[in-house]
Amino acid sequence: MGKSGQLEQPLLRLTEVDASYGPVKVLQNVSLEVGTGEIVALLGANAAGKSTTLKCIMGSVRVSCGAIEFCGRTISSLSTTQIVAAGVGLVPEGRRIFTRLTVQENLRLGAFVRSDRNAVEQDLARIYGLFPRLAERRDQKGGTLSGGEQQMLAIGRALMSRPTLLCLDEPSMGLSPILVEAVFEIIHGIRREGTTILIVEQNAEMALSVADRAYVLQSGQIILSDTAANLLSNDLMRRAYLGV
Amino acid sequence: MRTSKRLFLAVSLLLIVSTVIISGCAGAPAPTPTSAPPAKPATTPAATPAGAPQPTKAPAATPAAQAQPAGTVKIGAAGPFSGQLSKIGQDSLNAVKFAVDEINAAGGVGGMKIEVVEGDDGADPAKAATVAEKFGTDSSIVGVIGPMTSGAVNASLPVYQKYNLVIISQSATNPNLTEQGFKVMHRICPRDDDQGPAAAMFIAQDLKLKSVYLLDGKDTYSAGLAGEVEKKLKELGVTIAGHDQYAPEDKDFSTLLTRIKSAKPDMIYMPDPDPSHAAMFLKQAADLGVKAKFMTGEAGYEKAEFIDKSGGAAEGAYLTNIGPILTTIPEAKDFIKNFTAKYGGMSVFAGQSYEATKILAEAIKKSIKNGKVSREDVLSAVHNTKDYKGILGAPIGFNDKGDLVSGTIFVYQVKNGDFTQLKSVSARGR
Amino acid sequence: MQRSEALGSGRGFRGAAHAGLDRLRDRLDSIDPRYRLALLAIAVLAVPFVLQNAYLVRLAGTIGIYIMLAIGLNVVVGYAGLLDLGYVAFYAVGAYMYAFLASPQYGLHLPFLLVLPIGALIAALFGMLLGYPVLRLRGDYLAIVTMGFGEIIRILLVNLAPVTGGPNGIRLIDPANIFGLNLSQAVDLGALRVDSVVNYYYLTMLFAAGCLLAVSRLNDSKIGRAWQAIRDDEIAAQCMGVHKSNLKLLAFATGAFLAGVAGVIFASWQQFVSPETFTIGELITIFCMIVLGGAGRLRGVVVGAIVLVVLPEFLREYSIYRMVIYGAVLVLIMRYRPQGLLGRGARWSAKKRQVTPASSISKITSSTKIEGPPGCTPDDVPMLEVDNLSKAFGGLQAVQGLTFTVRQGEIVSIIGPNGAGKTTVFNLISGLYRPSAGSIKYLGRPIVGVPPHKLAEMGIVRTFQNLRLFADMTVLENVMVGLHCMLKAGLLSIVLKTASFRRDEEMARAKAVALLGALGHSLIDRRDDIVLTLTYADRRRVEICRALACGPRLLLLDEPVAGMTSAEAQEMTSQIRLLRDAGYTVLLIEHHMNVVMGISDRIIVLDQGAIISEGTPEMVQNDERVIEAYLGRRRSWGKAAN
Amino acid sequence: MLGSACCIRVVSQQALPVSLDEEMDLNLALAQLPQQFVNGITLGCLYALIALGYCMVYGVLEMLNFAHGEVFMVGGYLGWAIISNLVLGVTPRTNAVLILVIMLLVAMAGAGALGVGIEWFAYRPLRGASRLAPLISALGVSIFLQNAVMLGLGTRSKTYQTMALIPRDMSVSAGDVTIAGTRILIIVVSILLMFALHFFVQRTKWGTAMRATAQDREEASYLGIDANRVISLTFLIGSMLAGAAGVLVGLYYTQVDFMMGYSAGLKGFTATVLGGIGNVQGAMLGGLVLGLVEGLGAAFISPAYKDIIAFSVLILVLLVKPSGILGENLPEKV
Repeated sequence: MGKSGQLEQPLLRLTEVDASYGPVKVLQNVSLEVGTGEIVALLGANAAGKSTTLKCIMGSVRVSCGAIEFCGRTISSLSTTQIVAAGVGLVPEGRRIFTRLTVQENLRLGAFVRSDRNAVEQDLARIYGLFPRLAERRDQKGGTLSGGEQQMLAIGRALMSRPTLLCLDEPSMGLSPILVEAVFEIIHGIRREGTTILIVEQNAEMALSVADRAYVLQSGQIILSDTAANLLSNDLMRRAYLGV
Repeated sequence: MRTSKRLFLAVSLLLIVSTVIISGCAGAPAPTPTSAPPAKPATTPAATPAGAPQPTKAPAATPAAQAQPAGTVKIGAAGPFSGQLSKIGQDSLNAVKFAVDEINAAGGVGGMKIEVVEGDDGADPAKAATVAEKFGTDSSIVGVIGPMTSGAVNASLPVYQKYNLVIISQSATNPNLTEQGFKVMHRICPRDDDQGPAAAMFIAQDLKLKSVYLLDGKDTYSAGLAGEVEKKLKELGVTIAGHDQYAPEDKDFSTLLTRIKSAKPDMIYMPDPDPSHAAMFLKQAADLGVKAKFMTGEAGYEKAEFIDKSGGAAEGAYLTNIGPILTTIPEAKDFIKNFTAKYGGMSVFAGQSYEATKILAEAIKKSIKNGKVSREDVLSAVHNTKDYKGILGAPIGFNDKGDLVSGTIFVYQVKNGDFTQLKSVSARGR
Repeated sequence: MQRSEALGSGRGFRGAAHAGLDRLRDRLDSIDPRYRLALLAIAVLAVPFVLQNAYLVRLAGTIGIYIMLAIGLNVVVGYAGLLDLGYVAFYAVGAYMYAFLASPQYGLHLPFLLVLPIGALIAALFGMLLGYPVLRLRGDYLAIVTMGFGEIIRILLVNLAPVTGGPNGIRLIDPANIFGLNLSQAVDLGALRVDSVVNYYYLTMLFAAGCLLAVSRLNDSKIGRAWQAIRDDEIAAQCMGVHKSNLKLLAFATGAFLAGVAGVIFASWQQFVSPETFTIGELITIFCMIVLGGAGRLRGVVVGAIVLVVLPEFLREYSIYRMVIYGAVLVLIMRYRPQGLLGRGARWSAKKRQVTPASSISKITSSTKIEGPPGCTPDDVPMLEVDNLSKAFGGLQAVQGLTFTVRQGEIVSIIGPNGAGKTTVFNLISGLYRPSAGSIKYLGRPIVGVPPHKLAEMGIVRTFQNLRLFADMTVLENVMVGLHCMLKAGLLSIVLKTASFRRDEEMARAKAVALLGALGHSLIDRRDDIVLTLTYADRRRVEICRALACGPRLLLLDEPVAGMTSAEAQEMTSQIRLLRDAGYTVLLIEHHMNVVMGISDRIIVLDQGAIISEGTPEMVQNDERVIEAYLGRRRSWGKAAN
Repeated sequence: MLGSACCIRVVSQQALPVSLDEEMDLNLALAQLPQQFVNGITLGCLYALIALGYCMVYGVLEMLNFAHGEVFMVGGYLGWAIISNLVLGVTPRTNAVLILVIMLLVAMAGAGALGVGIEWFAYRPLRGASRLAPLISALGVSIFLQNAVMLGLGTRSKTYQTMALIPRDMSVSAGDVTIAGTRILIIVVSILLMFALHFFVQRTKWGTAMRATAQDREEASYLGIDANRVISLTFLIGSMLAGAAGVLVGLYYTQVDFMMGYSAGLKGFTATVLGGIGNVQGAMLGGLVLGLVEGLGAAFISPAYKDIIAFSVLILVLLVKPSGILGENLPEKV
């Protein structure tokens, strides 16, 4: 895939998206694509606009101009509920599980938009199979879990909506190096099951190690986009983000 | 999403429509001429010699001759027209307006139409003083009905005095009010120390009861009256089984009643300014099986609110008032009929407000000189009211202090769902 | 989101109204403060002559009373962020104090000018009395308790009839008599006859102006900054040396004091007090004043007082519709202008509120050297000795049996997996938590139980993992909060704006600018911006500046490079090194292994609340247990950053 | 503080209503105990119903809905509209139980709609504004509703013909204790409603969504939970409970008036805080405790001081446990 190789029918496509908070512009002219079955990483410093991009995709921040298409359908005017129902799942930054709800309740909420009860029960069993630790603690309050377990729960919860596209916002944040590796293992596993993944990361090195392609955001604009392998050897990239 | 939006629209529409309807309903019964903006009379102080710097209109220097715009004269109505006490306030305001409409329909006073200026004080003394200042500076206002609460009168009296503006309060019963030497002060309601001792004497001497439980609602009216009753009862050797207080907004008397029940008094004396509140009390007393007799003050003198709302529990209750039963007085017949037809109910304060307005109008009539009315004249005319025969059934006159000349109190009992007069007691000059 | 637009109708008008109010606000802002003051003074003096109507002058006088009440409440609610719903009780205390001391009730007839300070001080005392027990409560809990207090006072006024006159109140109160001038009587000055209402108008305006001036000076001082800091972030404020409890009490007392002044004046004017005046309704009115005009700022409060005194008065003649309209207006104003009539919109636009005078930055160049910590310490004492430190939350053992030492001039890092107890250690050292067991010594002195603000004063200052800047304040103000302990000006000298106070402030500003210059070159230019508008990295820098302003010896940095790019992180790393070289001792929590391995003299590794390894970066990296629990076996760290 | 100091000098002047007379001693108070207990429970149930609305709204929006008391009042008036149409004089037109059910349903529906409407008009546009703005807006709504009802329906209270539905002799007596039929109705209906609410919040999908939204609105939205819907639902349920409480109060006190929301709201608010804001069980418990404190305080001290007693208990509880009886005492995350 070339540097700006247009995908035939990308699963997700952002075209020249702008977004702002009040008078402060946070995204300018952001275009990106995620193909079915890919892992795409969105890199950049804090406050570069990575999380805002995810929020635009999720419909919680409105784009002021530009379009977002998912499965060939424009979603930039849909509500978050509709977008989730359409098949986009998000694992938010800092995990943000519901600490006062039990593990099981957390997971069930993940399937909030679904009405196929039996399938939901099957998925629940599947998630517990994927994360046995969660099965052990299904009746505990989310707040009693350790950081790593909470991250598992957040991922499991997002999977409960059976997303076609799973967005992960800083999954490595605040985790020890050893846990970060475990999380990225899981991400690999999820992709193997056929879910497309968009991952936002500050830890560029780690993200590039799992991603197929990546985009680099700086001050709300995409300044680089390429395959992960190429970016790992890109000079600018190495200087600014890889700390080499 | 969409359905909820539609629901919101429907709800908001409902809200708006109901508001419109509500205001429409309320708009109908209030077609008084008040809605005209307060006409700025030509004689604002600016008309005084322009050269002399005059920070404000100096009240004493108010020119005696107050030219009125041809054909109208204004009176103020002050009282709690909003808030907790608006129940009695609005009733009185309606009665004032009702009286004025009647007068105007009959050609006004000496050819002049009367206009009512409303001054809502919400029973807050500070606001009452502001209202007084407002009425005072409007030189076309020559007399005021109200304020209704003793606190409001207390705070505003000095201001009214400053402007030499006569007031007739229809419900401020605190004895102090007329003891401070303010010439403008008049009232058309019994003083607590007329009504209280009379009630106490009736309890001790006629009913020969041994113990009484007193209740008051922490307001000037009921606290004052209950205090006077207590004083006299002690004097007469009656046991005070207890004296408790409740808040005017209390709905639940069960805790209080349980306490009363165990004290086993012969009678409960509870002069609540809101008769429906007293009715609620009686009903709960019946529910709890409290057997004591019950007595209240003149505010209970409203059949619909007191007797009817008690669901029969008021049967046998006693109350005191300054006049005989209104329904038995021929002069009051039309008033009662028309007023209740228009406003649906009538409290004792409505009758007193109506009477006060008529007295004030009469005084204005007497004071018209060359088409002009001065406050001094109205004040002295009101003050000199003697043997005025209105709807209250007793001739009204004011003594030097501004109190009613007659201190006679009538005692009633509720029998067969209506008030029956038992006797009259005079405690004055004890 | 776009819901307000969805409403559609009347948008043009609304837009125009908004723009008009904004313009009015900006125009008011643009007038030179001195002219503004002079214009205002003239206007206030002229009111009775212009109005020529005792009723309107009385209203104006009433506005004066409400201004005092509203700015007092604003100190508590707007500045200190304490939702005080019992405020009206202090008004009552002031009024009844005057009624007790200057009426036939007890036969006392003390002069007005004597009772005024007595009443105000007793009200302030009541303020502290209420404030003290509720210091621990927050937000709405505080609201209900204070509301209960207000109700209790009101009920006592009613119930204790023999003392307070009960529902009948107290009558025949003496009028204010100032140097032989009886204010309740009209004054004859030859051709000029001044009505008593005018006397009282000037009296209330005089005191309202005095209160405004005093409060605005308090607000522009270290006290105002500390209040705002507490409101924005109580914990961060404490860690910057702000004595939370004292300042909250001061806010309660100041508010109550003003209410007391208003009460005394009110009682002397009305010459009658009764409980009917001091209801929750009155409180609501005052409350609306401070929100309606534009919460938090004095000008808005004054506007709110004017609007809410005048608006119901306009409606008074339509009595039965009055309250309906009043209620609807409140809702509509809030709906269409939630920031208040003269308030500003979103925080984003709030910029350059007050510009730092050039004088205080003239001497500063962009790369001032970092100053060392104040004073000198004996070399042989360790900076920090932690012995057998444990902390449990309920059943959860967050930290157990920690023992370590930090020597002077070291950079020591604490690393470990999430939930290992790193931040808990910081919270214990900085006094936010009390340990369940163990001891902490700082320069040889035990510090367990010393409150955070005291520790900050002693030289233990920290930053926070999730950035706890005072979000509504400018960069410079944030740093100046750090200087809180250094400023010694007392309450009186602030209110009187003495020379020493002004010198103090000038010094503080210069020092803050110098710090900004030393740490981040771009920060000086942005010193008057609200911190929220800064980039993440800059905010981190401001937080460190603020910590340095406290004059620390031991700096606790909690993930100082989190959220920075590698380049920014490297810059920060070298700055931390410079700090160490300047003489600061640094204790660091960080996940960024390149940074940790690069600058640490020693590293402590925590896992599940216990130390599993301690030593130089090399030692730690090769410790099997660390690799097992934390680092993983991927590769080695640290070479790159060196 | 002031109280005790003042009492000393008062006693010498005149016997205060506060001080119990010699003969009306502890025994007398103890004799009242069972009845006061029943009184307290009834009151407590009503407080709890009102408190639940405050509590749920606070949980989700972290705002004090000062207009809640007025929703309760409107519920009372709606019940009156039904009962005055279905009861002629003292004879019910149809089955009494049916009338009671219709009253409750209509009042709950109307109050629920009103609550949702208020949120939509007066609070929703203010999300994201300062915390004080919705507070003022709520006060405005409260003032507006109170006075609009007064304008539309007059200042006089409206009478419930309760006796036609629940005759006075339908009461249970045991010794000195009398429990009127209306009281039994209040207790039964309240407990049923509270159980229903508990089931909804703890066991259903939307109830879980509500709890999730209360904790983290943004995160809940990423799971497809429409926060606006949840908030509307919260207002709907809370207001429905208040509407039911309005009818029960009307039935028990046989009168409703436009001011009744104010003190009921205050009590509900107090009960909420007492139990721990945002905690549903806490609100129920807070209501009961408050009712009992009032009942017993009136028995042992004085009805005149019952509010002071209630507030003092509240203050004491909060000083010991700053987040209410059942409130979570979370240490703030640093």
